[in-house]
Amino acid sequence: MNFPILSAIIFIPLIGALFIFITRGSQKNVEKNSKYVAIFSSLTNFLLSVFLWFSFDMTTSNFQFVEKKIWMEGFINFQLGIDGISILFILLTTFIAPICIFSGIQSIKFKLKEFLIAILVMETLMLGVFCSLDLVIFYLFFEGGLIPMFLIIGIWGGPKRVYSAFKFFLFTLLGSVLMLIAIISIYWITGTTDVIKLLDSKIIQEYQYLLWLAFFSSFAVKLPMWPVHTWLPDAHVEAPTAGSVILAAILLKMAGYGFIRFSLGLFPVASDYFAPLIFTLSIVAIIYTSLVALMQDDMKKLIAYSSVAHMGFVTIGIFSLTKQGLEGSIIQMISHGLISAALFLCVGVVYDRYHSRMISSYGGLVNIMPKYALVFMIFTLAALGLPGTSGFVGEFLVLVGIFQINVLVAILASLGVILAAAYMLWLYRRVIFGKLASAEIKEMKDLNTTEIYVFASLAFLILFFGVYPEPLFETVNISVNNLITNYQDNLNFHLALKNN
Amino acid sequence: MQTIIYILPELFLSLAIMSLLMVGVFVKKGSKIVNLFSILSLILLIALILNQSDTTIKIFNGSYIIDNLSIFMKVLTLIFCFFVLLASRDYVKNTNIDKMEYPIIILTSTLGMFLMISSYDLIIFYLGLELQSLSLYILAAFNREDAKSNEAGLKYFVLSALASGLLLYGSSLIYGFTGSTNFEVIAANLKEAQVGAVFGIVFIIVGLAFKVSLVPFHMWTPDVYEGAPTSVTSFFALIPKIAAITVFIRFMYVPFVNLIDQWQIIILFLSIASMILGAVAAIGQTNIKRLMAYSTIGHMGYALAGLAVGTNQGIQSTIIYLTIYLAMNLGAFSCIFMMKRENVFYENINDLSGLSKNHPMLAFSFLIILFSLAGIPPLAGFFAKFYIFMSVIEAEMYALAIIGLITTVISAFYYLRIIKIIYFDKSKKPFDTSYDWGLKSSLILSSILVLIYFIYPSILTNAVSAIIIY
Amino acid sequence: MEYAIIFLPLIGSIISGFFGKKLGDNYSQILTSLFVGISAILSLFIFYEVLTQNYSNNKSIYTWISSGNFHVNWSINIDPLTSVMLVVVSLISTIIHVYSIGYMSHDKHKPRFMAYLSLFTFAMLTLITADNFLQLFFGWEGVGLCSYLLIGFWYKKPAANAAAIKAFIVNRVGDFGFAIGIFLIFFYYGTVNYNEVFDQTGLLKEKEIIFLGIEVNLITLICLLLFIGAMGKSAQILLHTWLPDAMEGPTPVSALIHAATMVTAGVFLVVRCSPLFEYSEVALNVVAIIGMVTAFFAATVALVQNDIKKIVAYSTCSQLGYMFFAAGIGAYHVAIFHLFTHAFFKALLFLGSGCVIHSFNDEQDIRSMGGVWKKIPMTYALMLIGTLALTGFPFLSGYYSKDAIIEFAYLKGSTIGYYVAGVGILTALLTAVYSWRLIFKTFHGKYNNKKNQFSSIKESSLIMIIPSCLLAIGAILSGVIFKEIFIGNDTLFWGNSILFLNLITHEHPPTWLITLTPLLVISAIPLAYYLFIKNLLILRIFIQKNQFLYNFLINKWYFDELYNFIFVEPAKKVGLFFWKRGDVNIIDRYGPDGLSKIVKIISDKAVNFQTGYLYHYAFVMLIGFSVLLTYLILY
Amino acid sequence: MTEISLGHYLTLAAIIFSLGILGIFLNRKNVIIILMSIELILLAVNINLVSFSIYLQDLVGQVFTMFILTVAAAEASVGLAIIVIYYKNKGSINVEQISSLKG
Amino acid sequence: MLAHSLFFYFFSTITVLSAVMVIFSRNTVYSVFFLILVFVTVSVLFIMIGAEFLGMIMLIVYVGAVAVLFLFVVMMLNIVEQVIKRPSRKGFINNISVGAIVGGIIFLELLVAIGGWKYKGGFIPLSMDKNYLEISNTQQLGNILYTDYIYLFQVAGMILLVAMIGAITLTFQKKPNVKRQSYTEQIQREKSSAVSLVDVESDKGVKLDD
Repeated sequence: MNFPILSAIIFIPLIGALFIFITRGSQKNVEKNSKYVAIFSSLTNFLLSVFLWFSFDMTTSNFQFVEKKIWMEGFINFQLGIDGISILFILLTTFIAPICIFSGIQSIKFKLKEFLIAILVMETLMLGVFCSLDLVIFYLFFEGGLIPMFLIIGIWGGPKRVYSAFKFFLFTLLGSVLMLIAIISIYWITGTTDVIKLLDSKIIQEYQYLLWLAFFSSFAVKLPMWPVHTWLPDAHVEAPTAGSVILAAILLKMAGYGFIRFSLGLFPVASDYFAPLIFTLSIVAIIYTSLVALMQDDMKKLIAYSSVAHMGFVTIGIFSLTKQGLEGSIIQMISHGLISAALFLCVGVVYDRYHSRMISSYGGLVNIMPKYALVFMIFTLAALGLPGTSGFVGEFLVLVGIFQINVLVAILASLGVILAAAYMLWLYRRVIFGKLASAEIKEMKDLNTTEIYVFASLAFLILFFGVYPEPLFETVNISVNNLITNYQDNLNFHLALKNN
Repeated sequence: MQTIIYILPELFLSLAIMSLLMVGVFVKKGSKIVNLFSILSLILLIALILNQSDTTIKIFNGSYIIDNLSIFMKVLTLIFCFFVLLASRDYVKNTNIDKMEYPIIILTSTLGMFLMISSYDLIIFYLGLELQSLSLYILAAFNREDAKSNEAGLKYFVLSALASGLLLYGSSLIYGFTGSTNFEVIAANLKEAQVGAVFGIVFIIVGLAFKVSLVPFHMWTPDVYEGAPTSVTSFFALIPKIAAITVFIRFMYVPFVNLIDQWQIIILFLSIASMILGAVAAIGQTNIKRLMAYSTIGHMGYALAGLAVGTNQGIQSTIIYLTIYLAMNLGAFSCIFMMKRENVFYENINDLSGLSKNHPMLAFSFLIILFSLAGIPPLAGFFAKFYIFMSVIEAEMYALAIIGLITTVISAFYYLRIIKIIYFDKSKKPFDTSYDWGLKSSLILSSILVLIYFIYPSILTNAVSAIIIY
Repeated sequence: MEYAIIFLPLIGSIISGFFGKKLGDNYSQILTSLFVGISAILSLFIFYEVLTQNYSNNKSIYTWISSGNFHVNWSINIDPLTSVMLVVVSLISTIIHVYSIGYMSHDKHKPRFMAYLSLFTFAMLTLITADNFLQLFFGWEGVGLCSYLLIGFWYKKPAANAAAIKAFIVNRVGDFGFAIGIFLIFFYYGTVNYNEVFDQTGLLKEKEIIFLGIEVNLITLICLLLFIGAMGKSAQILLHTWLPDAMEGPTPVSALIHAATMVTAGVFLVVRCSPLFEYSEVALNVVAIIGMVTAFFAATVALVQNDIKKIVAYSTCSQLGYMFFAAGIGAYHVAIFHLFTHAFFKALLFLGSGCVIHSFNDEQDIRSMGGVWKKIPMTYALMLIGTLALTGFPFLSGYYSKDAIIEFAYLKGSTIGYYVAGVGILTALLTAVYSWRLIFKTFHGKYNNKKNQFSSIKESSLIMIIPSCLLAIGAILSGVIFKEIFIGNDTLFWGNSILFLNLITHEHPPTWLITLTPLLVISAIPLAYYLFIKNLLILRIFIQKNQFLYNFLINKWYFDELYNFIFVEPAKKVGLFFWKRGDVNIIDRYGPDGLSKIVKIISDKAVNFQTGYLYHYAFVMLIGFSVLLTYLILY
Repeated sequence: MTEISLGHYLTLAAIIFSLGILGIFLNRKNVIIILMSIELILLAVNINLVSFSIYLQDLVGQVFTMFILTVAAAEASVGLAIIVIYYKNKGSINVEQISSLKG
Repeated sequence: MLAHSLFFYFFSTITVLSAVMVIFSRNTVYSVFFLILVFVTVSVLFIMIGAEFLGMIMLIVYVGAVAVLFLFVVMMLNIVEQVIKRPSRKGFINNISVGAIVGGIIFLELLVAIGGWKYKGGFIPLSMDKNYLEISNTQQLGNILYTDYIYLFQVAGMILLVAMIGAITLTFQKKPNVKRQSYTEQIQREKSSAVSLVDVESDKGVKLDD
């Protein structure tokens, strides 16, 4: 079967966006048609990616469904392919995208058509990141995401949207331009940007450090790691719900994916060398941002800070370079994708109804919105890593992994878990419990059917992967094994080289 | 007779200029006809040039060269000249520069550029340059009722004359120290760095840098861009750059090729300074033409970075950069031409506010073009930068690459600011929507080009791969 | 069968939780109680099988996590220890389900309450049936969650919410240690499965590791870390602060979770890990000392509390201390025995106080009660039985288990053992005093309540009394019946589930010891009667003279204030500091905002250069030119 | 000293060139002076070219000079035309007043 | 030789001094006159070293056309003696100092460049060389200008054309108030367009008294 399924997955949303782009007619019709097209294309894509998962061969660590087209003649090919790690992210993306579209349809009041286009384009770009097997293509998709995201924050965002959008855009752009230099340097050092070839080639040790740092600068901003995380709270706060969801659920994961795929794969010596740096920054991030989250009075900001802390676990896991750590961080990313998406949707629900993100505006919501209180509770618990939710599996494995490498890091990171409980529960208490905060919020309606379905699907997945994460493990198992083996071989090779 | 065939395009152009001048003088209301025919003649010229063989030919005692580079650049000149004329028709019609001399002078400047592009000798280069510059002085000051336009013309004239003076002084030194004005002979005689010859090189680089508007010889650019009529500004921003860059390439890689160690550092300095200034100074601008001027300065800095590398790849990347830059700027100026309310043209950036509401398609095109100018993938502007940095990093000029990319980020700021005004701000009164078809088509064409360039980026690399100078 | 035991409560919980509204209050109450009841009957059956046939079973349901060599199953592991716990959990749970029907009859959210209770039962069952540390951890946090939910059940009460969060977070602190313990286990054993871990323990007992720069014995370290978890869950001193606050929840919850089952999970953990603890003298001593201190501390605090539930809660705390020091001296089976009996009588006490509270229309302060024993004889009787059992009145269940602990401690023969025994006796006396204080203040003396008419006090409904009676029976008889089975000298009941390296035989405890405790306990009754009913003046004078001591006790040794001062406030301050200073004032100010400001300044400067004057332009050109020229000359 | 060499002519050209540059710097009066300074620079170029041409016994330099003369004339006419229309609009060609475009 | 050097020094001194005066003279007209003087002396120098044609052309083009044009514009715009406002004297000093420094630096550097030149013996003006005297300088130039440099010659024509167009376009104005004759219009004029009969109503006219 030579059907280019990956290209199809990547470009279906784009085609959907094109359709929406060319729809004409009365405002009402256009919006209606756009909605249908967007929902249809994103759901098709989701089904297609599920199909992809089923036809995915979990017994090999090779890249599958590889597609190769000549693109820049002579040096860069348009190459796609996936392994066990990327497919999970593809699934996450295709799953989150329809949710964003639903959320957008619910809450976006103007320029809906453009919004849907932006989301679909975003989906294409994000999928491209996870599928591409060429550094330049990867960069293209990685950076391309800035455009729709900038617009999503800037057009449909809150009152301080301009500042946030600019901060987001320039911050991340600054981070990733260095990566571009590194990519080009890699091309000149090795003669290729083909990831498959690069994974086999051994880049000279001296180069690795700088290249690693360049990649790091990009991923660290995107992830985000302390101290370059400050764009995230702002961006999250101002973005519309769907934007926050995409941002938290997928955009941040691109960096984690990048760390796994490129930093580890291409620069093992440097990864080894810089792992303490990563650990330090991540630990600082976990404790620092958890404490900051504790003091927030803005719901979205709190969740944004918690994202930073959670992503700290991811980096720790990745650079622990143990099986558990790596798998844990992958699962942590997937689960954080679901959980943070859900939490932002939760905030979106009340924001749509009352137009305030301040915790103090709410209180006692359980009295009027019991269903909402229930789902919010589930996601809160998942966010604080309660066993039985997917959050726990990831976090715990990460800690298991890092414990084998560095006990202190593990202990400090575990402190973050305590703090997570503190800030999440406190948030929940202040928003949901207690007496009704004011008379105005009494009018707020409980979840409607669409929202219930969306939340139910998210909650189901979170709980399902919490008690039965085996499908995820099976998918990544071989790829992670292969990654670690390659890494060790590569490291040993360089060590031997040095000793001789 | 053989020679005449080779200079057929130039001959045709001169004849067209003269006959159109006749028509314009003697036929009543000839300006329409002149306009039409000058546009037509550009198309004919493209055909004539493409008809030329792609082997390198030198004529007039080796003082005039027709090779891949010149053909490519001439075609580029013509295409963009064509589109600029097309796009600015509406503007010209609605302002008081609608005279029959206007297209004719554009044609003469094109002729000057042809001479520059093909020049292989200092004298012919100088004459081409002056022919072009004279036309540009006139164009800049063309709206003679407008004091701003006059001021622009005056400033451009004075500074350009100064630059030509310096350039000439350099030429005289080169002539004296090598005994010839022919590029190849100069190259043969300039084997080692003599102080006088190096001075000559500096003088000439200064003159060229002025034309390309590189820092610190850029000072005229913002003022002239702002003051000149928008149609002229669009011409300024696009067409002379082609010839100037070509000449830059020629000078550096033919007569001065052996002294690369001497000039490389200068080019680097100019390039970096331009990148930085272009990025920084545009931030506070309120006039969009002025902003485009700074943007141009920055872009020329990047284009020059490829030149500094000293490889064929570098030259090719410069040419690719230039081409993409032209396409983007054509789009940008097309958008500026559309900022018209009741036949009055607006230039302030704030006039764009809320454009997305009233003119979604125009806003979208502008968006694409601005992001492309900022060099965000996957738009064409990114590829332009990508090629440049490919060659820069190949030469291991990491500092240049890093500065270049950081200035990209800074310059992204002001492009974003425009986008912010277009998309995030409250809408104002709508603009006129009765666009001229020429304007529309050039905008659509350029934005589509910019948008879908990523599908097959090899198309430009293939086109320029034949250009080998060095 | 095992599946049914564990999953029936879950199913009940889900049905009642999600469809409770449709189902109606009654049906969901009946359904959940029924399901838990079935599960209780099945547990009894299993207990019987274990008792008679040494039945044991280890069912692996499916793989939960498998990452490299980290492999964890969902499992149901049945062994004697589990079976005892199963009985305790499911039985008490059933009783309390039924009791709740009555107790919560005026509440609007009955299905939700029942769902929580069932969910808790499920979590507790997974905890005890785990065959590995991770599933244990799952249940561990699961019960923590349910505890959180149930404490905060009355979400409109700010105090309840605060208490719920406190409970969860303090438990998290304990779990933090627990989790690190699990990491250590996995790191050194390569597995988290009980059997595999315990099998290897003997081999690793001498292993010294460097942990955070300190050289420690591996087993000791693991045990201590696990014990931190146990401390959190079982409200031992330092991590006990949540338990009294947890009384903000409905009383059945206090009975079920904060007396009978969840809080004993810590004891269960220590006993379950006896194969580890046995190899670490240090860890055992720590357990014993902590238990001892907790027992004493909680008893002292209980002396002066006025909230009926808080007194019982501190009493629970104190009794848990007993269990721990039993475990700490190596008498695990005695610990479990005490756990077993304690479950009955403490649940009984709670239910009884629930009835009291109910009768007094939600009044909890014992100063506002008194003199009602005739009005509510059933409740009085129940409370009396509970108190007697608690204080260790001869031949009631507490007598057997508590005295056994003291005797074992004494017989241990070590210094720690003697200390522990001494403190145990002292604490027993204190226990008796505060328990009787409770009884006397509540039921005897004058009627002090201002809010309710004396005549309005009435007996609770049967649906509350009957379950309590069942517990009362348990409280009376469980000691006698199971004494021999659990802690008899030659009992074989425990099989492999508990490891004793050197079993303490308790052949011949000295007679003075056997008689001392009951005597003290009995003598405390008149003492308490005198002090709290007859002559209040003595105490008042005593309090006035020792104001400091009284305040110290009534403020619970100032633990809350201390923690607030050491942890909570600094955390908030540091958080605020990081946010306002760190993020806003440093990172943003010098990072993005600072850079943009610099760029803006440079931009203004660059624009200033563009003066518009022709000669300035020429200057710039010529200066630039001469700079280039000069550079080349010097170059 | 007595024998006049190429160097003398070149030095003369250099002096005139520098004076031209100085003129641009010093001038605060009107644009025409700047134009004249530029003419001085062109003159310096011409001197250079002619003397080189004589020295090298090569006519190209002189041809070049001729074209420069032509161009200078053309330039002067256009330049003065611009100055004239500017004057018409503004009533002044004082260099210190030509600064409506800036920033 | 001595004559040559004497003349050289004489004329070059005049050249430099007049160049200085061009810059420093307060009166623009004087500046133009000094410019003319510079041109004249330089053309003398050209003639001296054998470039007679260029020397003469110099006189004709520069003095005859360019300088006169300058003069013409100066007169026309009446900017002969403009009052020079010196708002910031400091700025002027700065200008002088910066100008002097930059000019000086450039001059010194040019001297370095010229000094770097390796002269092949003495500088022999063509006029002294017998072989070249057979054909006049003018003829030599003519020989190559119309053969080898024909293309450039044509281009130069084009430049002049552009200059002409430019100058005319920029400055030529149709003044609306000035009446111009158009023979064709006059001849083609017909009665219908020239004469019209108007019915004048009585008593509706303008009253002069008001």
